[in-house]
Amino acid sequence: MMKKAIRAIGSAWGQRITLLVLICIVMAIAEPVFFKLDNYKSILLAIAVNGVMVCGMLFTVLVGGMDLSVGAMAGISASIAYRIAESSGFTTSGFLSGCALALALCLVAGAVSGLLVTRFALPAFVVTLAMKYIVYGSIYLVTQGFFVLPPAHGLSYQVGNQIVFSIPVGGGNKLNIPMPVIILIIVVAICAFVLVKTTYGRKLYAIGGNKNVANLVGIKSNANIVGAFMISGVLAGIAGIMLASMNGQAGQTTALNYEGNVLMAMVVGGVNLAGGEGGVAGAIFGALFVGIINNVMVLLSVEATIQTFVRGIVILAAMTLNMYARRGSTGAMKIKIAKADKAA
Amino acid sequence: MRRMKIIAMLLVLVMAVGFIASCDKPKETTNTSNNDNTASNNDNSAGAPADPTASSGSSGSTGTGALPGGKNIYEDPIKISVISISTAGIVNRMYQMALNDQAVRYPNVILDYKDAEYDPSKQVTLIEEAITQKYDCIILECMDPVGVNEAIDKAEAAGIPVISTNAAEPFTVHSLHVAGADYSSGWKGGEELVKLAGNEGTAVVLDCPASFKPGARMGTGFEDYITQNTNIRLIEQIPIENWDAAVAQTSMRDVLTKYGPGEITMVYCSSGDIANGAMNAIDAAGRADEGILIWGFMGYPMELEAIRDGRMAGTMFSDTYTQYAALFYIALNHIATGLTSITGGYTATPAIEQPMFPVTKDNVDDVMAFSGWYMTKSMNGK
Amino acid sequence: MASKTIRRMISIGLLLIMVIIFSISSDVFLNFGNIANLLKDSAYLGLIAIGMAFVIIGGGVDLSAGGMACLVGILCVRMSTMGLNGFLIVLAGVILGMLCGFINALFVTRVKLTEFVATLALGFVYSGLTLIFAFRDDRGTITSVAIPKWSSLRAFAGNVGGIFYITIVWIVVAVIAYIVLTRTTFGLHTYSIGSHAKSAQMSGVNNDRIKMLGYIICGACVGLAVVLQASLLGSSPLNIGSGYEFQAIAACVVGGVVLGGGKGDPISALVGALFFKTLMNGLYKFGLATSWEYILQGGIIVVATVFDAVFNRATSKRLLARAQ
Amino acid sequence: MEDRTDKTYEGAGGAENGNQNDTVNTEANDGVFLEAKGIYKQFSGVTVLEDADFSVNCGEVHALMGENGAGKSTLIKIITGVYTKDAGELYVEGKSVEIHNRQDARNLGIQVIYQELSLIPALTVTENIFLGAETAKHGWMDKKAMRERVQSLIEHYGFDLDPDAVVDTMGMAKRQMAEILKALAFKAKLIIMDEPTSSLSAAESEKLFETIDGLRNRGAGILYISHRLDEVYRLSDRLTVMRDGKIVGVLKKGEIDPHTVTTMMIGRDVAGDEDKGATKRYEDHWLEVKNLSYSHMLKDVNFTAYGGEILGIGGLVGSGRTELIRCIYGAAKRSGGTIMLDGKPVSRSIRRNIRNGFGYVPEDRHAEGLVPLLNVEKNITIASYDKLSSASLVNRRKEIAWADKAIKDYDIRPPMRTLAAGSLSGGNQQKTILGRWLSRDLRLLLLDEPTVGVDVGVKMDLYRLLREFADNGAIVVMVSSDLAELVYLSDRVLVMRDGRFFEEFTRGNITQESLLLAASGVHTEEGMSL
Repeated sequence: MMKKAIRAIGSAWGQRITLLVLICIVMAIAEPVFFKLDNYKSILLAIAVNGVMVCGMLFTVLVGGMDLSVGAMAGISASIAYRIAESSGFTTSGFLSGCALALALCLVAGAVSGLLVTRFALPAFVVTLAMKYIVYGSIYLVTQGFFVLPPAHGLSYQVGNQIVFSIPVGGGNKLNIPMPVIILIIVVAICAFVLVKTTYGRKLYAIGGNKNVANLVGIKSNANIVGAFMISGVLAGIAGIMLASMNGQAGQTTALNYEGNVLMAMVVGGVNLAGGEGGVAGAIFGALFVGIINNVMVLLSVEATIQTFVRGIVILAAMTLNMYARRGSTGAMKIKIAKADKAA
Repeated sequence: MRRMKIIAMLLVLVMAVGFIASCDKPKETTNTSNNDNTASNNDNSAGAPADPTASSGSSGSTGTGALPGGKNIYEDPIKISVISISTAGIVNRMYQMALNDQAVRYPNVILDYKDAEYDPSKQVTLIEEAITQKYDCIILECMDPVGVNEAIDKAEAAGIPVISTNAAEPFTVHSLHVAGADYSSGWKGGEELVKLAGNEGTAVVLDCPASFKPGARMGTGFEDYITQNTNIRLIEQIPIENWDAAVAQTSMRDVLTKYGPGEITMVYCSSGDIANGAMNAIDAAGRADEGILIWGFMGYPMELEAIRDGRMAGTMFSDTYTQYAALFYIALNHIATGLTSITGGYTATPAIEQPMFPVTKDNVDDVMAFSGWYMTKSMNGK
Repeated sequence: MASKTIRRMISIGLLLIMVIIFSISSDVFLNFGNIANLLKDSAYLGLIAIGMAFVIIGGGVDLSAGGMACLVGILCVRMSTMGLNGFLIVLAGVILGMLCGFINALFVTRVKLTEFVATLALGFVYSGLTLIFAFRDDRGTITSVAIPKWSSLRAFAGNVGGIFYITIVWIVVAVIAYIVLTRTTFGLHTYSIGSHAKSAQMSGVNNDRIKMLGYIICGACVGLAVVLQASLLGSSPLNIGSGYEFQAIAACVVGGVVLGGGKGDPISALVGALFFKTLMNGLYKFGLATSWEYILQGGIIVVATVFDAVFNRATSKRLLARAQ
Repeated sequence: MEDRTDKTYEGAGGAENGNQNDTVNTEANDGVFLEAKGIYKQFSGVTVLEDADFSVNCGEVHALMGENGAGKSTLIKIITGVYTKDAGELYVEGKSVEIHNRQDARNLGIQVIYQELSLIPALTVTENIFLGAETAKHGWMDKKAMRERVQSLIEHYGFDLDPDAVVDTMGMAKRQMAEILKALAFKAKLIIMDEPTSSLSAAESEKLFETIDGLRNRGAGILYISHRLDEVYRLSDRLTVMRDGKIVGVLKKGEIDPHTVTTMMIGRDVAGDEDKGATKRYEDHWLEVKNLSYSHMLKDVNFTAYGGEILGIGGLVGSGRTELIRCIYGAAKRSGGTIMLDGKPVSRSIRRNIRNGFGYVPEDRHAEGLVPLLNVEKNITIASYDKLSSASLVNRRKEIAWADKAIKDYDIRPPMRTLAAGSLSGGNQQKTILGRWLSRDLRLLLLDEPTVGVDVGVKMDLYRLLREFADNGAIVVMVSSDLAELVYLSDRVLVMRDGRFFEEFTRGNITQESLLLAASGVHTEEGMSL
């Protein structure tokens, strides 16, 4: 039984559950308020924007690339959407047309990154780093440094703050779920569906696993990779619009350098940065875990100056645990196969 | 083939030497001469700097001799370099508007806005850039009070007046420091909040990112006042990463989770964005009715409107729009008279205390009336 | 002519063209003070880029360089306030950098984390440590403290004939690094593990050891760079290094050090850093909006990488065709 | 700087003094350099090498021939220290030695040149040769000395190489020569070459043979592994033939002739060799290729393959067989000629070809066959989403059934759908790939070396599957270097030589000897020369 337990902990989800259990034990002792219902809602709301971007970048990482320009894409998308919405007096149709144009631009920018990566076989790290500079620079051309302050009504406000529905939770208080969490859930559902259920998802895993094999089984690898970058761009755009609505301001600083958090979530989520391995569930767990760390640090009022250090150490520990556990579990798996081979 | 490598190496060296040989020796004092004559730094550079909390309006000893005289500010071409920590934020947008509105009347004045991208080394580079291009004045939003000292000395020595504003005050003597009033705004904010909430209760501080603490001292000012003068308990001090409103909203939500109704009396926010995030969190948690007093900084249009709507208790208002407009003329005055800390024989940096006064529900309407920033409301450039 | 030399000729050529354009269009560009400042600014980024070049040529990447610089910077300024001798502090800075590099290498070679993941996480840890070691005033809030006037570390901010010490150190380190990479067995092994790690292993190269030395040298360069920059600034602001890891990688890439390993050398990293800073220096003369700085920076990176990809493919195809 | 090079190799050190008459100095020029007695090796129960007695003299080219899996590579790996022998003795220059790793072999003067070259692309020839054993003092390389050493070697052995050329700008022939030079640079007394001419043109091979003759005259021992009978005939002083892990015999120069060699190589009767009746040929389903050409590899290839028939394509490595298959499949862009299936032209896009019934089992399983991270199920269904999905929505139920059926039909072990394909054994990986294609209703199956690295038991299963598949009407075109396989399976065999079909054999008179001879360019009476 013991061996089975070790192998269970070794598996990816085994580790994640152990990490969560550890945190729950610590919090049960130190600050039980962690278990209050609206603390969960608060964490979900906190990772809404990061979660949408994580889903986007997951597509590019799966095909063996990466997208450092998600932060800048979110910024320019928010700026354009709200600029156009503002010129039409924040009418719903004005806001929607603004969003449409902004997301279209993100599609194009994503496609440009994808083409550069595939046509010249460039490392995605460098291409998207360059795109980050270019897109961030162009935000100023759109906004001239001004900020759009969406009014506290209309669709442009609801996207970031509207309580969609609230679940009565006994004792009179209600757990109200805001729009960003709904958008996150919808985006996660769609991405999970695309990656697990559709042929496009299968193709991405094949391309990430072994691009030659993908080509030989009739997959147009390069076209699909460009598609992945476009999806990453659009989802970054959606995240930007949502963030600007939540903040009540859209401009140069919207989602500045947000790609750092997205990378952290990917890494903690156990997504293989070389491609071909990792799912939406893992990536979202990564985002959730980073959100939980920040939440715990505030609840335990960890001293301001050591917060960055604690976050760094916890992530490093999670990665090291992941590596040793993975090595343990693949070893066990090999023994099982050898036995099965012999028996048959 | 080997020859090629050697030639390539030689070329690199020749190129480097070529630069030096080909340029003419600059006429005014090169930077070689003044790097050792340590300008008389005010003594508090080592150890904790005591902030000029109350030193209002005390200008250093004005030089007696006649000033060398500068340019004719109406005809001569004038270039002013405005170096800010980052040109991306709302506040910086407001300064540029204020300065541009004044510069309209002086077509011969060129305002050159430079972004230091939160990088202290880049601020030094930009100051040296201004010296090389012989700008007439530098308006500096200084990020690290120590890092820019040498560069400022060079600028002043080159006859370029350096006016530091809105952020940390560089320790070296320079032409003028328009007190960013961050420390005093935090201090006075504490006073006002105590007036509103009485002398007991709890306080939460949503402060600037940890690495900005040396430069942005509003949170420290508030904490100093509360701990030294009141028995209000300081229950939370949270750094808000990147001054981001969304991060402020998340941290405030976590604080609300931790402390039940009535356990939080006041929240001091180090910037308008952070105050905005805190308000959104309180509204979203449905606890707006608890009367948690939120105190902001700098008097953004958003803050003024929130105070008017009662979502916010108040803010320390310094009409930065008029302040920067005035700054434009101060700069022209320095250029016209050739006054710098050296020609003026200063031994300490004159500081203009920014008139700060609290804005609360009762005086918010007339403040809106005369606040340049709110009046123009041209946040969006209309 | 070896393609390496052609590639360097081209980047130096482009640099010269840019210098000529700027010197024609603005009379101030070529004056001695501006060039001295330009070389001073390039030196800080250039030194970090040289360290980064060692890691990239060995087939890796070091995302912790920024955090590492902040940490070593603040520790060195602390030492200066304790009155240590300037040379000792510079030496201590280099050693601290090597220590961080060694930790990076441990996680990459022993724990077998991928380079990207290990250095990313360690970068956060180092920036966190910076805040912990930051100066505190009597009430405990973080303040900025200068390197005392009497400290001999200040002497490193001087210059000789207008050229700052940091620039001289940069060019000397670049030349030494070039010689080390092209003349020593360690250098040859670094190129071999960057170009084809498996057959390097088969030829008896100890891959892990070379990778470890690469990270240690990168740490040393970062440590040296930040100590000299801190002495120039007169203090080590808490974000003295943040963001410099990406800028260093960009400088290497523009100079011709190809991500993936085996190509380029420290001189190309020097040229890359000089290229960026010269462009910025030139742009400042035109008073362009900051956004143009970003757009042009991104533009160069794309142009340089596309050029490298096409250039390398063309030369090998052309030579292969000739050999057929 | 690391100072690894204190123990410079006696060879490289010896090279230091660069004496002019740079003969490979060995004690007795004609004595035995290497002798192996009674070598025995088994892998998890399977005997791979059984009491092998083998010797190579100085100044001799000793050829080693045998089919794939005859134990050749195991013997070489034992000599070079990659494997350790289970029993038996190894003598070098008369002294009994133990070789545990590459370093020991190198110290004894034994060097290997593997088929996939071990040169570092970004380094120059000189750097590659001295990598790992640089002449250096305390880490500082003496580049000039190394370069001179390489230059003297080049002139000495008459290679046409530039010591400063970077390897990735050199052609295959030049890289081969550089690899040999690397062996020579360390005073190799015995150089083992594994299929050196596989990627060389005729002219380049000729240059290699001259070099080998030169080496032999200077007293070096050459162990030459090849399938090419003509080369062995031209070069070797002695030839050892191996079969099923045993040494079958050693032939002296005069005794080497095609017929005796092939019978020694093939001696064993292939299980179930009963004479199958003539297979039914479906005239209405045929693949026609007319004057196909592709860069310098294929010149004017013409053939027709019919449904129900397994068409074998023989020939040596590098004769253009793989390129032919890839052109048909669409994986390579042909430069000329037409390909028709049932009279209709075949498209150049892989996707459309798969849609109308093509399948391709590539030669290199790991690089082009399998996605190791994906599980067995996905590796099977990866090519069939046209059948398993509607409106790009995968029908999960159908997919699982499809995979389970394939696992059962093709007996993939362990039969775990969710197992990562990377952890399967070689044979089962091949079955997975085959399952990927056979589970579709294919009209044309292209195979390239289908049973390489597959254990014998699984091989028989694969043959049965292919036979069944062809019998119900599909065209099967199989490239193989396994002569027994070609004889056993194919209804017709076309032997390819230097990008063109050389000889055709039809069922009944396909024998392994004739195939081997044809592959080496010798016409036999069974075949019809093309």
